[in-house]
Amino acid sequence: MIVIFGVFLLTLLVITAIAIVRTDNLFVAVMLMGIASLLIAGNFFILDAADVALTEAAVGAGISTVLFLSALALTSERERSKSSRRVLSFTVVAAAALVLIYATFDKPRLGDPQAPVQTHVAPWYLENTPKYIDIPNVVTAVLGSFRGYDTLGEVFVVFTAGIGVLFLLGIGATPGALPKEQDNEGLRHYLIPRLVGRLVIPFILLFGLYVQFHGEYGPGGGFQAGAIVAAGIVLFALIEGERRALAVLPQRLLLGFMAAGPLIYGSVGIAGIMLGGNFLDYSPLSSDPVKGQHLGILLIEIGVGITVTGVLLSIFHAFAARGR
Amino acid sequence: MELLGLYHYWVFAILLMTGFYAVIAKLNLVKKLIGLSLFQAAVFLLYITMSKVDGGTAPIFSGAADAVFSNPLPQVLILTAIVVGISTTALGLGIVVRINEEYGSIEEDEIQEIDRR
Amino acid sequence: MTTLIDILSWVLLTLGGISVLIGGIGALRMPDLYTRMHAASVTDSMGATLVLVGIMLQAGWSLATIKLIAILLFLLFTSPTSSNALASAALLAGTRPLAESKQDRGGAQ
Amino acid sequence: MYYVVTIAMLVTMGLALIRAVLGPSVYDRVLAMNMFGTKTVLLLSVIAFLYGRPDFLDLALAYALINFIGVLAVLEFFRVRSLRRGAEQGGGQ
Repeated sequence: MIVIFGVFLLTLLVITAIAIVRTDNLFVAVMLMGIASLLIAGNFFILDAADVALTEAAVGAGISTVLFLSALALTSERERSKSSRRVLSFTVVAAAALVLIYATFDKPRLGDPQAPVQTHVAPWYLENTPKYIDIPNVVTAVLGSFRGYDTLGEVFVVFTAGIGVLFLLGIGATPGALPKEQDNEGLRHYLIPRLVGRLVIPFILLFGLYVQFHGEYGPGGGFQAGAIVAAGIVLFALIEGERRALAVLPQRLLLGFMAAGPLIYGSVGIAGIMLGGNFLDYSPLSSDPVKGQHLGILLIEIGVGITVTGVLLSIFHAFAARGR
Repeated sequence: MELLGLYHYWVFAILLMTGFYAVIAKLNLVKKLIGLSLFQAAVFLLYITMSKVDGGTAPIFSGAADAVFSNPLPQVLILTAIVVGISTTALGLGIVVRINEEYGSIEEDEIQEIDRR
Repeated sequence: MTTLIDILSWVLLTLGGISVLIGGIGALRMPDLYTRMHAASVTDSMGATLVLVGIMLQAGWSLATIKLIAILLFLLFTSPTSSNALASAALLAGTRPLAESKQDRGGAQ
Repeated sequence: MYYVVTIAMLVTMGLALIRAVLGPSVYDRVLAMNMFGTKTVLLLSVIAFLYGRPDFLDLALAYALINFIGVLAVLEFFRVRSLRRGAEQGGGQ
């Protein structure tokens, strides 16, 4: 039955995608992308990927819409020219879609326990996580420890993307360089959003910390927590104006956050070497190898969370500062 | 039921190609980035579809002895990819904003027109 | 006692489902933006409360209930706020409610 | 019984999507997105219980907390735009 719910959600997703491509109003396209993100998160949840659904929720619900809207505010919200080479593009795309659909007939059906994906290395991780790492969330165990190298790489990619945006748009303004404070900044005149926002922000930050430190026992971890905390601060910047958000978390501190994450992550890896293990092997960090793994995963998750918060907020401030 | 098991892959194909159509046929740069996000979402969906096991539950141990767990590996890949995806999309948007400042337009044909002059 | 709670929770869940559905139909059928918003938001808070309380009765006393109460509280705060923000945005851009604009037209004639 | 509620939720999501695709104004799209958000919170809570894993309510909680940021961003977007238009008109006069 739940599979049929998933199929219905996917059908809605296809309709949304086609509507996104057909509309010539970019603002509408961004709103429809928000709907698509909700549908995708629902699907992930139905397909047993609670961690991934939480990530999509944390990123898609707040940050993504805000970034697209700030880019639209800086450019234009209407598509002027019509599409080019329509017939040719459509033919190519339709042909490729048909080939892809034809190829799926050789794929194992959804949920087949005998599919090659399920029989290769996945059982090893499921069996050995309790033995080596002993935390309930296998996704966090694989992310933090077994495949720690990959995650380090991803953290560096996020870091590099943040640096790239700052190179393109400048590091935003320091509070001193901003024009004189006006009392109509942000949504300060809108009493209800402002009051409710101020009420909710502490809970968002608290929830972010919960997701950060509960990631070993339930869905969560540094990536989700970083995005949720960033969303909380973005909300603060929306209702109180840029300046107050920058007074709470100055740009210099955010730059420090961006760099601190990869540094913490890398130092934990090097500490492993110093103590006689391999790079990113956390077992020597404590006298008990399993305790060492716990400590290592906790530290690198903190590093990931700090980087993601720093990068997303720096990007947000860079776009906002460009608007002035 | 056999065909229903492939439906997720068909949606993947259609979504992927819808995004790709926006990338190649639309001239507006922001629209191209939106298409790219759709393309990304389709790939995420493919990976998560492959991780599902019949009667399984999310790979978080809950104490039940006979629980079947879905495959954690694709989930790890996509979890990190989502955050990387939004950062790179932001980078793309940054480039678009700079192009708009230089050329005063975000339409590909108008930009090429200005370049030719 | 358990049967009673079960029946009560099913009743609440059904009513919640119905009001959510009514909200959806209202959002589709109403003539202009503000009436649509009215239909959507009124049954939103109603439907959410009924459904979540229905689930709470099923869950009994556990961590899940506390989380459900938190979800309900935050929904009750944030959902009307976003309706308010949306109405402000629409007013700011000059969308007038239907009845008022008719009156305006009557005044102009 | 959870199934009935889930189906009601899914049908409502379909109706909201029709509203989002039909429009006509951009605000109808925002309204549809907002409706979609609340329905997703309810859907995720119900499905968490359908799966018998109530510890996954975190997801619904995340949406309940941060979903309205998008709508506030929309309000800020239109506020900035109307300010800018007002400034342009003021400069032209």
